[in-house]
Amino acid sequence: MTALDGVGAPTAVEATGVTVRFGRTVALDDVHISVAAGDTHALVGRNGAGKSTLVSVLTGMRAPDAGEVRFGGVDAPGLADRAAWREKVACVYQKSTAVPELSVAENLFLNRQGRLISWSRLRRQAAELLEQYEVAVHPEARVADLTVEQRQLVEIARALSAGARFIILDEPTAQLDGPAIERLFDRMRSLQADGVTFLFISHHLQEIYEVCQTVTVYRDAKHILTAPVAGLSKPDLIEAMTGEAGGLGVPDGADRPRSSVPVLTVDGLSGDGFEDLSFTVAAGEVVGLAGSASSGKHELAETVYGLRAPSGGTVSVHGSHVRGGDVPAALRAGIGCVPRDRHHQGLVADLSIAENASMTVLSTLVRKSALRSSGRTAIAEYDIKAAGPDQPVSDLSGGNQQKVVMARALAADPAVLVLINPTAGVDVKSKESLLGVVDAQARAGKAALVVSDELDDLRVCDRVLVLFHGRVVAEFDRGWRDGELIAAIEGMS
Amino acid sequence: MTKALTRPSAAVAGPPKFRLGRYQDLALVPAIVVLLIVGAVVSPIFLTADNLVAVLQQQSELSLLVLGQTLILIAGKMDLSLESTIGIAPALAIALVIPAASNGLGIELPAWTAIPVCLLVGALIGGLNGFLILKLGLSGFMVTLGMLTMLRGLQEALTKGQTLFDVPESFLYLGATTWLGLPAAVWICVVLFAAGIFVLGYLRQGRSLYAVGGNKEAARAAGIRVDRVVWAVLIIGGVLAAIAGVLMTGRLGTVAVSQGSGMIFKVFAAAVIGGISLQGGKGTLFGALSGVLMLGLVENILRLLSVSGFYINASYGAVIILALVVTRLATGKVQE
Amino acid sequence: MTKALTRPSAAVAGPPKFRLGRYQDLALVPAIVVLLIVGAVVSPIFLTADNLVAVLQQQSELSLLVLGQTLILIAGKMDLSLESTIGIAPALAIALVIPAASNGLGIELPAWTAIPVCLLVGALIGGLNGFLILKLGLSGFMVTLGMLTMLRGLQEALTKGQTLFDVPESFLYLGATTWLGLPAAVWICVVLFAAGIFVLGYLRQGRSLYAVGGNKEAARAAGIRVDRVVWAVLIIGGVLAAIAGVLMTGRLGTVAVSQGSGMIFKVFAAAVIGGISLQGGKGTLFGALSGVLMLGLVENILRLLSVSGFYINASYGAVIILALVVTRLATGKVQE
Amino acid sequence: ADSGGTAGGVGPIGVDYPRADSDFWNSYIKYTPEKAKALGINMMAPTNSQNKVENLVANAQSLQSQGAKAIVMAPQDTGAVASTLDRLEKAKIPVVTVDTRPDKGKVYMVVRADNKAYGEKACKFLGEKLGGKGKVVEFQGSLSSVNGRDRSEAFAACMKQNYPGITVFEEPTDWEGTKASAALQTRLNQHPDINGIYMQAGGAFLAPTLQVMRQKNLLVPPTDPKHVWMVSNDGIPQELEAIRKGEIDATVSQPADLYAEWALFYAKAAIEGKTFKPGKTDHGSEIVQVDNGNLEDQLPAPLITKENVDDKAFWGNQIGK
Ligand SMILES: Nc1ncnc2c1ncn2[C@@H]1O[C@H](COP(=O)(O)OP(=O)(O)OP(=O)(O)O)[C@@H](O)[C@H]1O
Ligand SMILES: Nc1ncnc2c1ncn2[C@@H]1O[C@H](COP(=O)(O)OP(=O)(O)OP(=O)(O)O)[C@@H](O)[C@H]1O
Ligand SMILES: O[C@H]1[C@H](O)[C@H](O)OC[C@H]1O
Ligand SMILES: [Mg+2]
Ligand SMILES: [Mg+2]
Repeated sequence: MTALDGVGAPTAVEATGVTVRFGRTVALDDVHISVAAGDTHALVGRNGAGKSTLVSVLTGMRAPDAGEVRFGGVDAPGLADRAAWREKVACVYQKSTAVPELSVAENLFLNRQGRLISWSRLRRQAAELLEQYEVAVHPEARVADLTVEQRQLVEIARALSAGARFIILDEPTAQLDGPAIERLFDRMRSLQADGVTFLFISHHLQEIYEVCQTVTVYRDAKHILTAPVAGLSKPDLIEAMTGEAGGLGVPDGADRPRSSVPVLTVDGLSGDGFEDLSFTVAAGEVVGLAGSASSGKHELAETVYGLRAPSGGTVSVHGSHVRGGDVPAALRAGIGCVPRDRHHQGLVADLSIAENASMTVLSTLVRKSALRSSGRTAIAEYDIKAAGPDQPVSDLSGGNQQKVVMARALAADPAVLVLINPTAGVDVKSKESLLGVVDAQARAGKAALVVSDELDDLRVCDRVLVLFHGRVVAEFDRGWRDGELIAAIEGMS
Repeated sequence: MTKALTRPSAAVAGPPKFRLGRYQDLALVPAIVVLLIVGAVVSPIFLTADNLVAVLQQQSELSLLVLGQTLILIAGKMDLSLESTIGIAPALAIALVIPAASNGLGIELPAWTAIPVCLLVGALIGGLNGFLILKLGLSGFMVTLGMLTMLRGLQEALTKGQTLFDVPESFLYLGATTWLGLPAAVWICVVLFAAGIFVLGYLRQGRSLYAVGGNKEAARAAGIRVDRVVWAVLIIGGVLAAIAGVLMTGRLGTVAVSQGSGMIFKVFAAAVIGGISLQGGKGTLFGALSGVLMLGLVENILRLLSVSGFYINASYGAVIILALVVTRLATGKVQE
Repeated sequence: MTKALTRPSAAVAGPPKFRLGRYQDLALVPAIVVLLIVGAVVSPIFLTADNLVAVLQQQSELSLLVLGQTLILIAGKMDLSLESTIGIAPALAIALVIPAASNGLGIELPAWTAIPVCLLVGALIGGLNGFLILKLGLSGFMVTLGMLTMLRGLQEALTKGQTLFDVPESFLYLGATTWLGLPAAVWICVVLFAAGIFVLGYLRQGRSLYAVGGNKEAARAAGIRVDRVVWAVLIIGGVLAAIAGVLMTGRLGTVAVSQGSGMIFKVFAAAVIGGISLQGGKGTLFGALSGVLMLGLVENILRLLSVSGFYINASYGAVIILALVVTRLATGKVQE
Repeated sequence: ADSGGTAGGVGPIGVDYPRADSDFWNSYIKYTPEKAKALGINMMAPTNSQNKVENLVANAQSLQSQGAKAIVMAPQDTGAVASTLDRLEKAKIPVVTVDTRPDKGKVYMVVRADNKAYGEKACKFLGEKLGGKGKVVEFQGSLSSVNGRDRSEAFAACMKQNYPGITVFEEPTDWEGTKASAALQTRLNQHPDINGIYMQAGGAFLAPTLQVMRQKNLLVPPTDPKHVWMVSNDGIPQELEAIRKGEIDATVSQPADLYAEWALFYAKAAIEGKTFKPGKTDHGSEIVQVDNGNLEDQLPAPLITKENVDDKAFWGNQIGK
């Protein structure tokens, strides 16, 4: 690798004295960053630390209240000159910047289709690009019809192919499964070999060690440190992020008491992309569902919660049958859910944290003070960084939004939890506490079904069911090794 | 739940509470104050009780349409046909009651049925809109635009273009009586708006409108029966338009074929000026009500000024834009 | 993790079921075919060239407004004031040309300036709307609603409510001539629509409207100057409305104070029936054009049927709703 | 408050104009202050209800609260003013209506021409010229206005009774020129042998009609067998001009000047406490008692043809051009 260790190397981008405020919230407080040309530079920090805000400043989407940005020593272009920015930097934003109604092909070449568009050429180029990045979507598919993962892959392909020499990736891996992440890293390495510079943001710290040479840590809107990755241990990195000493351990709940009372019973259930599945989850048990994107795991979880109607079979909670395809019935039966896409199904962006968090449990008469205090409880309990319970969730950082979705799922104190990628975009510390919540729920006699691509999420599970093309192909008890699980997921067991 | 948090996240500055809701509610207050001052300067009778009460009464029917439309807009739909409902609902109800000789249908239902039938017609229209939109999956804008034309046409067909005069006592009573010095119509609006503000602010069903209008899928995933909410809101809108129809019929003493025609633009204007988003999920009834009030004051002032017919539209349009600018400057918020 | 794992994560977004663009373009074809059959059954002259050409000519002005509005809607805005521009632009241009004795302003510019001035007025109105919306941050719906009223009012003030009869030759020529057997107005629409379809389909600038209307932030991130696009589209809308004004003035031989009044509803109806979303970012000009055609055929058939004045609105509304149902059934797509 | 009130004299009298967007009414608006001055009336700044009954109601309320002693109005929606008239009657403010007769409620005097007579005059003119045979297109006004209905009904009744050989195509237009234009175009395609047109309002239909006829090459002199006989209504200067040029054949002159003059005359008389009875008047008209007990002064509305078009007495020959 061409890692130039900072000193003396030319900088691809440099920002100094950057301050950004949103009303009373200070998102960035006189921070700086300097990314050496050819480097892959990690930016890490807890949810709400200001990472995405810095990204918006570095890509010219937002003018900082103070501070300046230089590319290769030259002042950044004026905000209005979008074309000039695009030449300097390409970016995968944390929040989707695809145009939902347009085709994948057009999104890939948005505003660079050429003067007079030849659609057949565009389609061909798009197909090539998708193939090159091994993104299995049709170039003419409408982006609105893609899954979160597919859309993320399209946006990554777009940014990597834009031809810019500096690329920012803001949590590109939060919604991707292992193989897709690996392909992304391969691609990044080969671009880096060609001299492309990256700024990479992720809450999966092992990824930082895998692809980055330098790391910058922000905490509470301030710059904490910049150092070569090689010289920084993981506990030190976590300490820099959290300000507290001590490593982190994701709770694995191995000491959870077992029970044999079934709470959730899935019997012969068939639906979109899966067929004739039967299993039970006992009180105090956490069951993981793993599988590739096409395995039907998401569809299964969504069917259990009533977001999709089953084509056959039943779901019961505590022995009583739950009407299929009916969310209110599922809620009444005591099922709570973190849906797959927080923007699409998880949150009403313009409503407050309090309102979103208690949406599933509103009493007939809503008292503002009670609403607010339950909002405050959610903020405290899930470690949400916000100005207060009345803040609209659209103002929150991505990870904090995800925590609100978790709060909403658990608000009704459900007997069964259906959690789809529950920790997507959540920082290490918060992930620990969210998984701790899952563990605590199980200890309190609840049953949980965790659908995730993240091994950490699956580690709290007592059992992991692996789906392949809609059927259970393997089941692992606690203590599985990564390799064997991944092999099963890929259908190679 | 356990696992107590890690340390309250700092850096979030300042005292809490950024009450966007409340804040926006008051957005029109500066513009209204300006109008009150202008009015007082323009004409000595402007600030008299009589004049202000007349403004309120004249705006009462519009305000009910705005109330209905606001609920519908918050839930993410729109209903253009309200401006026809305000005509056809009382027309049909009255035609069922009065003798054929007075242009009735010759069915001669007992007179007391007039108001209930009128409200029922409103509810049915709302229900039909709901059916076409939700069950058949037709475009809400187009359905209610088609309905707007069709209902107006039905009224023409029903009455053969004649105005209905023989208006039942119950309508006339509501249109003319005053209770405690205020016209009954004003009281009715006050009560309905108060109820609306309560429901939207404090009842689960009311809050769910915001969720449905803000993000339908998220509302569904939170267990809200989205279709049922939309349907309910369309029916309520229809009933409110029918009530407005009763009041207007009572106030004018007749049902003209064109009753309400052209009102829908004003309805949208009042709602949007009052901070209701056409995108759904946003706004309050208090805001909408101030929108209605603002339009009423503007019209009243222009009337007292006796602006010549040739300049009245130009002034009205200019004042609306000016009011937007004032609101914009006062709140500092870019409008949607 | 190993290289071995890299297998395309299948599950892919289906087969190329796609081509939404094209698909939706044809959504109205079944409804239009039904109308053509009904028309042919209803009247022997329906399918004659004369009649169909008349339909086209009568729809020409509407179609230009729809063209403008469609571009604006795709870019995520709306402009209600187009229906006033179609009146004030020619009125002002003509008033500048004709002598005071014919209700002119007495400035008497040379006659050839009439058309250029008319288009300039349209552009200025679009530009002014853009200024208020983009620079002052006012609500687009409200600004153009205010403008709608204000411009109509200005026209009344300008002409003191008189119809302008003394229309310059250039207007009359365009309103009455035929080229190669088709009215000039129809040719102008054909050319402008063809240009529009080309720009929207094959030029980067045209495609950027979809990006701006579909996701403003994404468009900005992709380097599109969002404000400039919106401004351009508002100005183009104004100019198209002014051209429509020229054609209408030529066809009717006068500018009535109410020229265009009430058209905006039809403009929206045609666009929305034609698959343009009020939410922005969706739809094609071909679709919008079929919407215009459909409305024209419906009107023509009702006219050939000699539906009585009392029933015409009811039939019109009912037919529109019916057409929506037919479209819905034919395409199987839930409408927005 | 700058717009055309006249101070001093009898009054104050409030005037509400019905609309500012038609040539006929704009002539009326022009005449009103002139006539008020001539009659020595203190006229308040006039209001304009822009074709909307809600506005009329609010305007009346506002004129009342500003102290009007009598009010002149022209309710285009003749039904919906009923409760307003009641209120004004209770407040002892006499009302004169112009152009339209309220369907219900008490007024001091209705100043109007007989709109049924317009329809009849047009019918007889066309009937004679066509020799009782042929096809006639009729542009109906808005059927929700009494004028539109009266003209339509009278025309239909007269045609049915006197000229059963003539087919009439009734085209609803809502007083809109575009609708008339489209209807005529379609109808001429369908029946190229149409030989008569009745426009219920020249102010709205004249130019669009001529434009279609020109396009179809149908503007030919009466001697040509292709000639289409056209009769209009209103008597605005452009109609008179068209008659002179031979483009149309006749129009009924609806007396905008007399409407203004006599409406104000009666309003003044009301304040002065005068009373009137049915019978012939001294100004060539007749006061009749109509259905609802009100008095109506039916002013003469002469038919103008090529023969008398230059008569200076027609208001259309007096104002501008
Ligand atoms: N539009 C906005 N309005 C108000 N506050 C905002 C807005 N955008 C961001 N913030 C606040 O700024 C702070 C920094 O947010 P930012 O999105 O940069 O965090 P982040 O480091 O990217 O977090 P995450 O890891 O969760 O993505 C947060 O407190 C957030 O609530
Ligand atoms: N991927 C796409 N996304 C959006 N619209 C598309 C797409 N592909 C085609 N279209 C639309 O379909 C129309 C015709 O497409 P087609 O593929 O036939 O292009 P073409 O005219 O053959 O171009 P060329 O042959 O030069 O590539 C275009 O107007 C375009 O708007
Ligand atoms: O009432 C009508 C009036 O008499 C004149 O004919 O213009 C059209 C209508 O306003
Ligand atoms: Mg972020
Ligand atoms: Mg091709």
